Amino acid sequence: MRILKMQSKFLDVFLESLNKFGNLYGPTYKNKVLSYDRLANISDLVLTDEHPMIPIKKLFHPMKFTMLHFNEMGFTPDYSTIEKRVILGVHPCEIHSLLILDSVFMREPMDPYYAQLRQNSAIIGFSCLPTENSLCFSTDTDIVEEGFDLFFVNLGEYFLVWVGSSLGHDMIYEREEFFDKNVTHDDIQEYVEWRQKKNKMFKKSFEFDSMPDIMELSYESEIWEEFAKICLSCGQCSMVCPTCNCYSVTDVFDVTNEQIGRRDRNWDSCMYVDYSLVAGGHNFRASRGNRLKLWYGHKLKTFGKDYGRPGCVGCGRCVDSCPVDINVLTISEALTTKEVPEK
Amino acid sequence: MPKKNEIRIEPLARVEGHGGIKVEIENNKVSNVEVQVLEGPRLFETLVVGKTPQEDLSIVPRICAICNLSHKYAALRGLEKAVGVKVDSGTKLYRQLMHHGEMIESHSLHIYFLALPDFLGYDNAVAMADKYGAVVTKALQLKKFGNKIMRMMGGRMIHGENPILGGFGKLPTKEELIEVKKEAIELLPFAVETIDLLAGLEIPAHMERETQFLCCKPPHDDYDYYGDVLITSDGSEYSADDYKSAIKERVVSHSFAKRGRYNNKPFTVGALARILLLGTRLTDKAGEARDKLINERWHRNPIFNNHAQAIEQVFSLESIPKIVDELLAGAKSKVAKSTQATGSGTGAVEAPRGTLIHHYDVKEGLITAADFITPTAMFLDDIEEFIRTSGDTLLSEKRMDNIELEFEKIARAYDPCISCSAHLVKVVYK
Amino acid sequence: MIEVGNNKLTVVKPKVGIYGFTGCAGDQLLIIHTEEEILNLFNSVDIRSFVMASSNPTEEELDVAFIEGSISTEEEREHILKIRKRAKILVAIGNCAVSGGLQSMFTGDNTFEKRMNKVYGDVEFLTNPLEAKPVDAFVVVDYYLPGCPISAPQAFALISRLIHGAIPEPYPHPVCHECKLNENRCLLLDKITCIGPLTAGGCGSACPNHGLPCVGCWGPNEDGNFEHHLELLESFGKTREEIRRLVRGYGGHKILKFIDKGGK
Amino acid sequence: MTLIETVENPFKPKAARIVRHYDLIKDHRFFQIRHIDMAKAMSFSYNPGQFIMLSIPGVGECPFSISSTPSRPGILELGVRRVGKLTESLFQKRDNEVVYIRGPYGNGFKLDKMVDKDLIIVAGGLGVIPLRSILYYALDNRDQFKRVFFLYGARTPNEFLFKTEFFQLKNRKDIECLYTVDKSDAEWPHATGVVTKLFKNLPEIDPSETTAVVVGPPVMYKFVIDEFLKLKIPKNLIQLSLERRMKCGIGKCGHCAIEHLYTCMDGPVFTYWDTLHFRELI
Ligand SMILES: Cc1cc2nc3c(=O)[nH]c(=O)nc-3n(C[C@H](O)[C@H](O)[C@H](O)COP(=O)(O)OP(=O)(O)OC[C@H]3O[C@@H](n4cnc5c(N)ncnc54)[C@H](O)[C@@H]3O)c2cc1C
Ligand code: SF4
Ligand code: SF4
Ligand code: SF4
Repeated sequence: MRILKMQSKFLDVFLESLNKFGNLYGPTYKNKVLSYDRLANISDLVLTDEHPMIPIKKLFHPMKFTMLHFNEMGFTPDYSTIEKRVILGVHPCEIHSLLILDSVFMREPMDPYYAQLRQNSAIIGFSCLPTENSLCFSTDTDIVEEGFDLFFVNLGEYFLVWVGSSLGHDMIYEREEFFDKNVTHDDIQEYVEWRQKKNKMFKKSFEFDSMPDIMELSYESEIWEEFAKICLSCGQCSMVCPTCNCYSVTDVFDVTNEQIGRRDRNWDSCMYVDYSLVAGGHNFRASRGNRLKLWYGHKLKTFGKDYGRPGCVGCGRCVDSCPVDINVLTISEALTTKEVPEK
Repeated sequence: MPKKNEIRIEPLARVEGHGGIKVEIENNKVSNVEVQVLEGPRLFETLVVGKTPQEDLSIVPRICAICNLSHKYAALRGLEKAVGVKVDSGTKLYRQLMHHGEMIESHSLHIYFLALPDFLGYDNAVAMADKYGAVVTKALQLKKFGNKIMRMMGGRMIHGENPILGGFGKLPTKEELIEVKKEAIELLPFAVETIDLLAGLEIPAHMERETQFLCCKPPHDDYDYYGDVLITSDGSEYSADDYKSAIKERVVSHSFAKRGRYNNKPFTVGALARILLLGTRLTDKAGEARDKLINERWHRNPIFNNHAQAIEQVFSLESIPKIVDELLAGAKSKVAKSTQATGSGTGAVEAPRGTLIHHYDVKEGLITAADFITPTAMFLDDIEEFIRTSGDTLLSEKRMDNIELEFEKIARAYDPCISCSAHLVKVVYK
Repeated sequence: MIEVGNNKLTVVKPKVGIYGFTGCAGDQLLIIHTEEEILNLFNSVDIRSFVMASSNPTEEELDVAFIEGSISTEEEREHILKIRKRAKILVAIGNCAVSGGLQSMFTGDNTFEKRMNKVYGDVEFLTNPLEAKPVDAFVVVDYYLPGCPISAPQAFALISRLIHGAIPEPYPHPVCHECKLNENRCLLLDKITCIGPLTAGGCGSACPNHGLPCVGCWGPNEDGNFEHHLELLESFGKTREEIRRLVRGYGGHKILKFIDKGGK
Repeated sequence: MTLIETVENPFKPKAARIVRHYDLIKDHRFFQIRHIDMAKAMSFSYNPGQFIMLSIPGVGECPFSISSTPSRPGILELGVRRVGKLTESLFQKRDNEVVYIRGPYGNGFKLDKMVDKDLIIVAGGLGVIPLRSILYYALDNRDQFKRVFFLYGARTPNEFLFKTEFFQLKNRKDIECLYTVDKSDAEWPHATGVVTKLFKNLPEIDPSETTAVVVGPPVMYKFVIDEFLKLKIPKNLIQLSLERRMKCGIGKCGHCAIEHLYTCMDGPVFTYWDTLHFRELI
C-alpha cells in the first residue's frame, strides 16, 4: 500500500476538491449532535475524536427508504437514494463495521440498495484518538488495513496518507502537488510513537477474545434476568450500534382508489416486542432477557461463526447511549464476575 | 303561513366541536333561542390543579386544537406573572410570530373553508373547488403557511410542546426565518385580493341589532393581539387582572359552555371587535383594507366578522417580515427562569375568535386554582340574540325557506369553538 | 371490494363517517390540515358525515366510522352505540377516543361529581354528563389510531389501507425509536424526566426533537418497562407521585393497569 | 441519476395468477398459482421444503412453504391459514387475480441424504403443507427411495387437511399411510390419539438405512424426535423445518435469526443434530 505525506494546511483545499468524485458527506453538527450528513461547505465538516451518535451505517443502510413502488402493473425498484458520494472523516471502527455489514448485505443474493450505495461511495478515513468509552483496542479494530480509499493519520504538522484503492490513487493524482512521496524514517518513527501514545490512552477495556466462550457458558446465567429487569426496551442500543442491521418492511398505499403505493424499509431492533412475534401471537422472544441474549450474542459471540468475528467493533456507543448502563462493558463484566456492576 | 313551533339545527356543521341550535317560535315570534353545546364537560380548571406550570402548559392547549397556541400563550402570560418569569425581547418576538401563524391558519380555515361555502352556496370547500379552484388552492397555501409557522414555533402542527415557561425548547434557524419572511411577502397579494372578493358579497341584514364589543388593548400604539388591559365599546378600560369586574359568567342548562356578559348584556369578541375598537391603528395594506371594507353596519352585523378576519390576515402577513427582520437583527431569546414559587397571574391574549383569559394561583410550584374564559363562552349569548332578531325579521317578512341556513350562518360567522367553551371557571353560580 | 375493469384495478369508494365526541377536535383538524392528502381523501372515499368540514350529513350504513373524542355525556353514549350498529369498521382516533384523554386523568379517584360541581354548581343539563371514558368502554373498537393529536403519516397509512379493504399495520414501538432516528441525544442521559420509553411511538418524537421531554400524548407503550422506568426517574429526584401524575396524563385509566402491574 | 440497473433486484416480486383455490378446512385454503410469465413458470425450480415470499401490494409480504412438488412443474401449490393481515387479504382474492411472488428460498430437505433409504414423513397439523411436497416428490420418484411411510396427525377430523387426496393415497401399495386425530368422531375411519401413537404400527426399521422428516407445531417436535431416537435413526438424518418471523427471506432483515443462523438461508430445514446446538430452540 502506498503511503504519502501531506502538510496539514492543505487539508481543507484537498478535501473540498474531492467533490468532483461525488457529493461530500461527513460528520457535522445537526441540532448540536454530531451526525453524518451532506456537507454544504467543507467548513461544516467536523473532524474530531468523537463518533457521530448514529454510525455510518445510515449512509449505506438508510434509516427509512422506499425499496419498491407498485401499481397494477407490478413492482418497480426505487434507487433514488443512490448517488456518488465521498464520505470524509471516517474512523477505523466505522470502516470495520462496514466490512461486517458487507458480509450481510453483499453476500448472495446481494442487497442492491446497499451494494450500489457502497459501490458509489468513496471512504476517506481519518485517525482518531480514544475518547472516554472507546473500546476498539480491546476489539482489535483501532486500526484498519482495508475498506478505505484514502486514510489520513493526523501527526500534527502533517498527515500520513494511506492509499487504499485505485480511486484513492486518482484522488491523490488530482492534487499531486499537495503530496510528498518521500516518507522518511523520522516520519515512520513519529507514526510509531503516535500509535504507542494512542494505545496508552484507552481508559476502558474488556475481555473481548474470551467472550464467545463466556457467552456460551452463561446462557442460563441469572445475570440476564438482572439486566432484563432494568432494560427499558427503548432500542437505542440497536440504532447506535454500527453493526446492527435489522430492518422491517412496510407497505403503504397512496390515498387513492387505485392500486398504487410503495414498499418501505425501516430500521428495526430486536429489543422491540414484535421482533420475533409471529401470526397467532406466539412470540419467540417475549421476555426482555431473551431479547438481550440475542443482541449480545450477535455482538460478542455468534457473528464469529459466519463472518469471522463477533459483531462488536468497540466504538463505545452502547456505553455512551444506554440510559441504564447495559452495554458490552457491563455485560462482559457481569458475565465474567457474575455480578451486575454498580452504576 | 306554515306553523313551525321549533327549528332544530343539529349538528351545527362546519364549526369546531359538537353543538346545535334550537329556536322556539310562538305566535309567529321567536320565544326562545338556545345555542346548545352538546360536547361533554372536560373540567380543565380542575385538571390542572396540583400540576406544575410546565405540566399545565402541555394540558391547556388541548382545550382546543384550533387555538391551541393561543391557550398556550395566554397560559404562559398568566403563569409567568405568577412565578416571576421575565422573558427577553427576542422571546416576545418569537411568540408574536407564533401567534401570527395561528391567526393566519385559523382565519384562512374559517374564511375560505367554513364560511365562504355559505356565501357561494356549497356544502364544503372541496365541492367549491371546481368553480373556485384558484381561490381554494391559494387558500390552502395560505393555511399551510399558517400551519408552517405553528409547526416551526410550536413544535408540530397541533399541540406542539416547544413554547415553554420562559422561552422555547428550540428556536428556528436563520434559514427558516428567511423562508417564512419570503413566503409572507408572496402570499400578501392573495390576502389583499380576498378583500375585494369579500367587498363584492351581498351581506344579509336580517339579524342586525346594536351590541357591545370587547378586546385586549396592546401595550403599544400599534394594532396587536395581546395586552394587559381590556377595552370595551363603551369606552371603559379594565386591567386584565380585574377581568371579573368586566365579564360576569353564568351557567345555562342547555350548554356545557358558560356564558359571559358585560354590563349584564351580551357582547361580541373576535376580529370584528378588534377592528372596531383598534382598527384605526392599522397602516399600510391592512389600513387600506379596513378603509375599503368597513361601514356603519359593522356595529350591528356579525357576518362582517369574516371581513374583519380578512383584514387581520393582511395585517399578519405584513407584520411577519417586520418581526423576522428584528429577529435577524439579533434579538436574543434565552429561556428565562422563574424567580418565585408562589403567586398569581392573569394572562390575556386575543385568540383568533377573541379575548382569551387564563388566570392562575400558584403555591410552592403547584397550581392551586385556575380560571379560563374563552371567546366562545363570551359570545354565545350574543349569537343567541342575533338569531332571535334574525328569526323575528324573517318571520315577519315571511322568508322562511332557508331559515336554518341563515341561523347557521350567524353562528358560523363567529367561528365558534365548541370545545373551547365546554368547560369553565371555578366560580360557582346558583 | 376490488373491481377489475379496463385493466385498472380500483376499489369501490368506502362510505365513511367522521364523528367528533368530547375533545379538542384536533384529530379532525389534523385531517383537514393535511393539505396534501385531504383532497385525495375526499376523492377516494365517500364521505357521508364529517360535520366539522361539511354540511348535510347522511346518517346511514357505513363502511368505516372514525370516532374522535371521549364519551362524556349520556347523549354521546347513545350516539356511539347507534354509530357502532351501522358501521362495519369502527376506528378510534386520537387519545381521547383511544384512552379517554386528559379529561379522564382522574378516573378511579371518584372526584368527578365534586369537580363537576366545582365548575358548574348545581345545574340540570339537557343531557347527563358522564366521567370521560374511551370509546371502547362502550363499543367494540376495530382499530386504534393514538396520538394527541394523531400524526398524519400514521393516519393516512391506516386510512389508505382501509380504503383498499386491508388490515392496518400496528406500530408497537416506543417514542425512543423515532427519537433515535431523528438523532436526538437521549434526555435521560442528562437526567431529564422523559417518558418516551413508556409511550407508544408514532409522533415522530415531536418533543425530544425540541430538546423537551416526551409528555406521553400517544398513551402507553404496552411493552414499556414501567417498574424500572419509574425507579430510574426517581433516581433523578422525582417522587413516585410526580411521575405517576406525569404518566397518567394521557393514558387515562388505561395506563393505570400498566403502571400498577409493571407492564402488560 | 444515471445509474444502470445491472443487478437483478432480489426484492422485486414477480406476478403470478391464482389458477384455482378451494377451502381445505375452515380458515385454511389451498391455492394453485402460476407465474404469468410462462417461461418463468416453467423454469422455476425448487426443492421440497423450500418456501416463497408472497406479496399482496399494499398489504405486505410473507413466507409460505411450497406444497407442490418440483416433479410437477409449472404450477405452485400453497396451503394457507388465515391468521393476519396478509393472509386475510389473500383470502379475499378470487381465481384469476394476481399476487406476487419471489423465491424459492431456504435450503429445502437434504435430498442427497435421503435417496436409497427408507423415508419416514411425520406431519402434525399445518406441518403437512411443506411435507406434502416431499411426499409427492418421493412418490413421483419412487425408485429413488426404498420404503416410504407417511404419518399424519391432526387435532380433529375437521382439521385434517387434504382429506380426499390423502385418503386415496391409502390405496396405493408403494406407500404406507397412517393417519390419526387427537379427538375422533363417529365417521373417522382411522386411528385416534397423538401422532406418536402411530409409531407402533411401523414395521421393523433398519436405522442405518432410514431417514426421517418431521414438521408440525413446536410442541410436537420433542415427542416425535424421541420416537425417532428410539428407532435409533441418526440425529443428522432427522430433518425438521422451523418457522420464524421473516421480512426478507434472503438473510438481510435479521428477524428470523436463531443465534448465529438465519432460518431463511440456513434453514428452514435443519437436522436434529444442528438444532442440538441451539440454546434458543423453543
Ligand atoms: C418458512 C416458513 C414457511 C411458512 N409456510 C406457511 C404455509 O405453508 N402456510 C401458512 O399458512 N403459513 C406459513 N407460514 C407462516 C406464515 O408466514 C404466516 O402465517 C404469515 O406470515 C402471517 O402473515 P399475516 O400478515 O397474515 O399475519 P400478521 O400477524 O398480520 O403478520 C404480520 C407480519 O409478521 C410476519 N409474520 C407473522 N407470522 C409469521 C410467521 N409465522 N412466519 C414468518 N413471518 C411471520 C410477516 O412478515 C407478516 O407480514 C410459514 C412461515 C415460514 C417462516
Ligand atoms: S439495552 Fe439499553 S439501550 Fe438497549 S433497549 Fe435496553 S435500555 Fe435501551
Ligand atoms: S456493541 Fe457497543 S461498542 Fe460494540 S460496536 Fe456496538 S455500540 Fe459499539
Ligand atoms: S429522549 Fe426520551 S424519547 Fe428520546 S430516546 Fe431518550 S427517553 Fe426515549
